[in-house]
Amino acid sequence: MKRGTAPSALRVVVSACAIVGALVLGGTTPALAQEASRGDTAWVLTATALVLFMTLPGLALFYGGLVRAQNVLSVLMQCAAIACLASLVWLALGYSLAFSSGGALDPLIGGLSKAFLAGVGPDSLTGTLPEPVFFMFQATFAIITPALIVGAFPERVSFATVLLFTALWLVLVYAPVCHWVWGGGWLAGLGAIDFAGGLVVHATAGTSALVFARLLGPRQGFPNELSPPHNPGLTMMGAAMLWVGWFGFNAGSALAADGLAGRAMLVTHISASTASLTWMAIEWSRYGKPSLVGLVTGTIAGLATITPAAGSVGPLGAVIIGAAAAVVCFEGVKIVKNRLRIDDSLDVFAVHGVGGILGTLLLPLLAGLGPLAPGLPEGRSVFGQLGVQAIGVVGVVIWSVVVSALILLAIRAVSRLRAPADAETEGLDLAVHGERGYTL
Amino acid sequence: MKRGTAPSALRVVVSACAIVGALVLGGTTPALAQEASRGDTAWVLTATALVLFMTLPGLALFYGGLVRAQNVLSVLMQCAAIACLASLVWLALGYSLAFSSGGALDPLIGGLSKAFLAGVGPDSLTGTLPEPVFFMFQATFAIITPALIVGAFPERVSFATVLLFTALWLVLVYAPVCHWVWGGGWLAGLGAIDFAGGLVVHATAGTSALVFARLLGPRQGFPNELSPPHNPGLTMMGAAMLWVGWFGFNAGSALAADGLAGRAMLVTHISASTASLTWMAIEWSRYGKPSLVGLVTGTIAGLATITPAAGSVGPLGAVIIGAAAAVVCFEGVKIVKNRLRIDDSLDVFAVHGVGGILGTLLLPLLAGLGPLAPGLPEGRSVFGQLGVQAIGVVGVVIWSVVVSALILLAIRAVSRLRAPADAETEGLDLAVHGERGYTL
Amino acid sequence: MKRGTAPSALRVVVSACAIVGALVLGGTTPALAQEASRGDTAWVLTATALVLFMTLPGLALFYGGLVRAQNVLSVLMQCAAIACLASLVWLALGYSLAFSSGGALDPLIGGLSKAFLAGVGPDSLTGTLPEPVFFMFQATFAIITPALIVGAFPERVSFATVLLFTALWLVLVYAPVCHWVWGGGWLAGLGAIDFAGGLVVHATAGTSALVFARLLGPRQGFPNELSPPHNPGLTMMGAAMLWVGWFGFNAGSALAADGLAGRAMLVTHISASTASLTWMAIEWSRYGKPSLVGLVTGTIAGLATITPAAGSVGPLGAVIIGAAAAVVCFEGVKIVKNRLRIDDSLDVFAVHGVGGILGTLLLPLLAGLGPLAPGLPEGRSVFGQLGVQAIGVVGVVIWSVVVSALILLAIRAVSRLRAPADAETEGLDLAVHGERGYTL
Amino acid sequence: MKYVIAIIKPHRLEPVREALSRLGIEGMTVTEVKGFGRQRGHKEIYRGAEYTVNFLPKVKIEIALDAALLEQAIDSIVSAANTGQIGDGKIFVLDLEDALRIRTSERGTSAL
Amino acid sequence: MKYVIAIIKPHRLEPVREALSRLGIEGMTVTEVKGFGRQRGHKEIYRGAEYTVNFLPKVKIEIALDAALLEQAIDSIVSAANTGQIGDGKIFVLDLEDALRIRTSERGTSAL
Amino acid sequence: MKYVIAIIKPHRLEPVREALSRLGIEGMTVTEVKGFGRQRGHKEIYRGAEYTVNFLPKVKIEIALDAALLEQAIDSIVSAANTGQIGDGKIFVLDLEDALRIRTSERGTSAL
Ligand SMILES: Nc1ncnc2c1ncn2[C@@H]1O[C@H](COP(=O)(O)OP(=O)(O)O)[C@@H](O)[C@H]1O
Ligand SMILES: Nc1ncnc2c1ncn2[C@@H]1O[C@H](COP(=O)(O)OP(=O)(O)O)[C@@H](O)[C@H]1O
Ligand SMILES: Nc1ncnc2c1ncn2[C@@H]1O[C@H](COP(=O)(O)OP(=O)(O)O)[C@@H](O)[C@H]1O
Repeated sequence: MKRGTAPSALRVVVSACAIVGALVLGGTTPALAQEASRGDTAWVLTATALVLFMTLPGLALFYGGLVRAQNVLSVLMQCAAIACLASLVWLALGYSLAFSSGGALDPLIGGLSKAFLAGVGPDSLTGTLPEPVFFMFQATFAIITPALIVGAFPERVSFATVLLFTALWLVLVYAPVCHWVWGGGWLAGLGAIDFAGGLVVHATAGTSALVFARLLGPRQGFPNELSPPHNPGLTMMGAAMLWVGWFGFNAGSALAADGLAGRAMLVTHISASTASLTWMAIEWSRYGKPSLVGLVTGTIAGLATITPAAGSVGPLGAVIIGAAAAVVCFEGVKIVKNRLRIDDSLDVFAVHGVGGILGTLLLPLLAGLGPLAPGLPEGRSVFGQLGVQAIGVVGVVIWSVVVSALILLAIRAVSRLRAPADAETEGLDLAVHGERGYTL
Repeated sequence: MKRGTAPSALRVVVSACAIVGALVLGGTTPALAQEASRGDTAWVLTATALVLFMTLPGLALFYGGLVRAQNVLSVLMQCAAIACLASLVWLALGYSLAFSSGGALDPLIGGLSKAFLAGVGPDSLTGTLPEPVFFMFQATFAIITPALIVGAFPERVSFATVLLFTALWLVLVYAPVCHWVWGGGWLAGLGAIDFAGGLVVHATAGTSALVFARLLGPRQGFPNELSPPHNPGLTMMGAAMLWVGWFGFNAGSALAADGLAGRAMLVTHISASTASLTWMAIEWSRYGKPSLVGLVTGTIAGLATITPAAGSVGPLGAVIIGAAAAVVCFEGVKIVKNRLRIDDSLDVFAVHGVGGILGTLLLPLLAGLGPLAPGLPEGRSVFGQLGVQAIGVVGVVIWSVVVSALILLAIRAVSRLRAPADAETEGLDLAVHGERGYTL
Repeated sequence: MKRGTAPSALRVVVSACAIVGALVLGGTTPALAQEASRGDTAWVLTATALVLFMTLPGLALFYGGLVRAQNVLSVLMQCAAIACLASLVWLALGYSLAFSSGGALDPLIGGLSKAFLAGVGPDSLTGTLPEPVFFMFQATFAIITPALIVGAFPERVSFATVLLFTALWLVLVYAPVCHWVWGGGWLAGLGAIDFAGGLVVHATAGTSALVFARLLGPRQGFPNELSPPHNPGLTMMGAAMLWVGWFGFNAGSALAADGLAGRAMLVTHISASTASLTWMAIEWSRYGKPSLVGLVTGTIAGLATITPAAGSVGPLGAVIIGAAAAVVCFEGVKIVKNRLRIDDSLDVFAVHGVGGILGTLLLPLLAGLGPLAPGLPEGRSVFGQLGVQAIGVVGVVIWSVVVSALILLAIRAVSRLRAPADAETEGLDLAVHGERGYTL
Repeated sequence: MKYVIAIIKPHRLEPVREALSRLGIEGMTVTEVKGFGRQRGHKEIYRGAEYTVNFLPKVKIEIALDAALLEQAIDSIVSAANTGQIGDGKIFVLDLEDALRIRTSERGTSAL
Repeated sequence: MKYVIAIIKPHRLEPVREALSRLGIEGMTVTEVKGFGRQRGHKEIYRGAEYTVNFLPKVKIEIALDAALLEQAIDSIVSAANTGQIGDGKIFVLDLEDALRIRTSERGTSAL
Repeated sequence: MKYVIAIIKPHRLEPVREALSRLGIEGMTVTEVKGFGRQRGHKEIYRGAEYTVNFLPKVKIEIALDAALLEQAIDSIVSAANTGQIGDGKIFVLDLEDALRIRTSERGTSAL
């Protein structure tokens, strides 16, 4: 979100009183005096469509291709149902908690004054955008973030649990963290930079996914007798849609059709390209075979990792971020599976969690590097900013892990996390949804 | 289309002389004095791409996944061929009949002065848009509307009949109705509100589909021995593309990148989300299994139903419209199949026809509800508007049903509606198109 | 690219000293005095996403559906890897070679002053666009052009060769030709018109593909014992995405959200529609069965052929171009396969090469035809322009053929062009990438 | 006991199944197969190039049954599968030495 | 030599394969089939309409083996495939006259 | 009559079919199967995790033929399917009691 780095935000002094300061200066108060820009509005409307496209069908296909054929529909269903549910929760509570003022609690959480868009009029603006446009753009972020977690629990989760978890998680994890970083909360006050959601989206989803996978337990047959991805072509298709949609995600986060948006798109693209090729090269040299699933996993790692930094680095920084994303996430995957032995089935933590955090921390180091690099906001030092970023990471990770665990323990107390073992054996498509993926 | 509700249209007095009035005031005359807006143009160019995407490949996949594997290509082919044919008919006749002045006949139909875009110059504007941009945006509507009807006749129709019907239907049903509502015809004169095509698109296609299915007769094995959808994943993919594309359809119908577009996108999204979850809940409680095909059918119902009202309601109205869409269309599906015993194979009438009509009628009741709701245009009463909307529904339905039936009877007189029974048994892919869908 | 036809370019006198002239006048110098337009920027950002979508996943799916099931992943992989690699090469060298000044060599090639975007600042503009936006738009062209060549060599090529060829080809073929036409080189100086890449994209890729296929040799079983397309539905999906994306390709090449963009979109759409139906009609009359693969091949032929002319013709011209595209490319396919007996497996030359050249040559003849036709730039005669276009064709074809052949001979000297015969028999998916496309 | 293998046209599967079920034969195992025989495969044309598909999709039914039912079963299959056109398929009869129901370990005809 | 055909539930394939391999039987050929029998198929409901799927997915295993191994093999299959529920499947035993390894042209039991 | 079952490598199907056709054997039924045997399956690696695919894709050919043609047929199959590598497959011969052509109800060798 451009707002975290906008000039007005820069004025916020990084100091002990940052939290209080944030309350007062309100780094994100929409500039009400401004007029709506048709060009900016056109771009953010487009970006909204692109980000919805990331989840529906992008992410759904990306994940759907990786599971057994008997579970493909259940994965698509989970993604679609989460998207719908998240939209309604966002309307009822999420947007207001994230983007309205929380009064005395504002450093921690917004208020309920904008629930159901109360008080938003036809001429309300956020920056140069009509507020419904900003609402919708943000809604698509609130959709994809919980949908990312699907990768942790496919092929064995209870469907009801997915819905319940999503609703609670959105209110208790996503909305607060979103408020902290983009809604004028304590991290905004500290000056943490997260352009398009390295912390807000990827770190929250990634770490929560790890917790979910751990509490849920592994799939039958993990780790040695699993079926290979049933349709890597679907996965590639989904990855391509994620890539295209990410142009909306990152360049849309400029909230304007300007040079910042252009540069954000550029570095996003370069990071994705570099990470894809790097992941391919690693596989090629280690296993002798560069795989499509590997290449596109690299793509997503590169995209997740550049996300927080898309407003702060130039193309050279993007090359480094992309290469680092592939190397680190590749190791991350192996560590989670082989060392931690957690069945985070589609590697949400290793790709999104690790990527989002990595990008958040690399940002200050690479902000000034090479042509077109904007550098850090005036008055920030590399290591000062690194400290702030690290505080952001720690705060967001702890909150996500603890609250996600509490939500799941609560659900487990009253219901079940897993589908019945029989349903798992038969495949969730037929057992839970009464459908079969392919009748050829 | 914003134009139906634009200030200039509002000035049209709802009166006995409405039809004559429309002729004189020409509610849709492009405001020639205006300048083109680059922002509006950018958005409507984008929206055009999005609406084309709805048909190609969105709708094609949505339908393609629901038929037998031996017919998947025939459905894709029908959608693609219709898109191409409709485009040429739109250029040659449709656009002019819909959007040029029809002289004395103007309440009923436009003229031929803009056939092949005659007289449209490089600087012609429609509102703030270069006229070619408006032409293309409208062309994508003229593509998807006949393509929707494909759902009525798959797996048994004669391909030549599809083409012939499409060409005639576009000229005789779509273009006139489009003119009535958006081109300054008698319904515009009466003040009927149809923001993005509840009547023009969904009611025309839905009711014509029912007529087509009835005259064509059911598939072999209807209703008890049909094959289940061969690839629900394709259907979900198509539904997702329709959803994303619908942002262009509804928010593009504002013909501007402004707050109206933003709100239209917002209510579209909320209605789709609500309808999806409601349909899922109905299935879950009735059959014990929430299905992916069900959820995405709800999505489409929610989208079709909000379409006429996307410029007139706020988010709370959208929630109600979405919920109503799912409940009513769900029953509609059962009534058509079980009571009427018509093999409207992919439920075009029950989803699009019923949805479009429902939304058209709910609009006046919900226009003022909750935050961000614009209410009805000044000077309109809820029940007065309801009456106008009802007149619109009746007029459009009668016209669509009668003219579609006449077209089909005419075709049947000279040719055949159905593919040979052998071809139906073998599957249209191989029998008619000489191809097979899957060689795995 | 609008720039080739922009007023400033028109001033360039077509004369013997054209090449020298181009050096001096620099027909394509960005108008630095201008301000960025948010509307134009919004549209070109969108168009960039659309053009990336053409390759990922559009073209990949289009090609992937046409091969054997055992090779589908290898095709997707080739497209994805090419996209990534081309992006990095474009950043490092390509953009600068194409769009910076080459000093004394400028008629032939740009310089290296913009390698890695050196010297491009936050406020650099290209026309009304921030330069990073222009860079990214052009990057997507540099991605799809080499990816088109994939159709020449699937099911048998060595993967390493694909990568090596792509990198060299982009620098030695694409970048120079791009500079000649859009970067102020000798063809721009002569006044050649190539709106969106008939020469730069389709002629280069198409003729290079033919050379590649020839030097590589045919697939096992060519021509009589090949497997039919394994999944024509994928191919249709890809074609639909290409169509939608082409709106960005052609209308985006206006580099503005204006009437020119609108008309370019319109004629693109009409040509695609006409060509699709024409191809269908040819098949129907010759073989008795209109096929989906045929129809969508027509689509792509129509799109490729209108590409150079999208800024120069009206809708009537587009109808003629579309019809010609289908007739000529249909014959082209047969000639390459049956007469030349070259296994240009997915007909890259016959569709893209022939189409791009055909459109380039038809352009002057049709520029003035019918409503909305802009005609040739002032001062150009039909036959004068035809001569210039022909020179462009000859120059580009010779360069592409010769340099591609040299690259391949060089690679063959140090390595191998083909995958091992065993790998070809088994399928490249498993043999080279260690994956299987479908585990149903 | 006999082991009957019938190769038929795919769309005759349902009628054959019903006919057998009228004889009290409910159990059978069905496989999708590719048939080569006198009936010729078809040609598909993609972009002007011909692709010959030599085989035809057929369905193979395997039925273990009591020898006493054999002739009746053959008659049922023939009448339900016969369309009078080339390619209607074949019935092959093999001797079955033993049969066993996995659930109960019953053997012989009572396992069928 | 005997030719054993076993129809089992798909998810029992791995256990059966392992059980046979403990007997030294490594070779077998497996086909995905549709089973009809006492175990009933299921219904799927799409948009309120019921679709009856009569068959059940099963796996057919074919094993050529030395007659001496027959009873042991049957026992292994039964114990690995038995879930005690209807639909567990069948084992059919046919006589095998000859066997040949294509690579070496060995014949008889040494070809297995 | 004999019932011959040959398990071969998929890409040898065409050569085998041609070889048999030279003997005048045009009819056969082909199934895609998964083979287990001495030839080992392969490993696939996705994101660093190994997936073992134990089986190998094979093709099963079933041919009913006159006993007089048996040895010739076996020879043809062997020479067309033999690549000399492990996994080339097997030929099994069963006795065929009866055959019937559904279209004409011809029985015995004239039904083949
Ligand atoms: N000798 C044979 N052995 C095994 N299967 C056969 C044989 N001959 C034919 N078939 C199977 O029977 C099917 C029908 O045979 P075909 O010769 O085409 O027609 P018909 O059954 O009318 O004689 C073939 O497609 C093939 O599957
Ligand atoms: N007579 C038969 N001939 C061939 N296959 C049979 C026969 N009866 C059953 N089968 C196969 O065995 C499977 C299991 O049979 P079924 O009657 O459902 O249960 P059970 O094995 O418990 O008796 C069926 O699905 C079918 O594939
Ligand atoms: N005892 C057996 N029964 C049935 N099929 C077998 C048997 N042994 C092998 N096969 C089949 O033959 C194929 C080849 O056997 P394998 O042992 O791998 O090599 P080879 O044919 O060289 O001896 C196997 O994949 C399997 O399909």
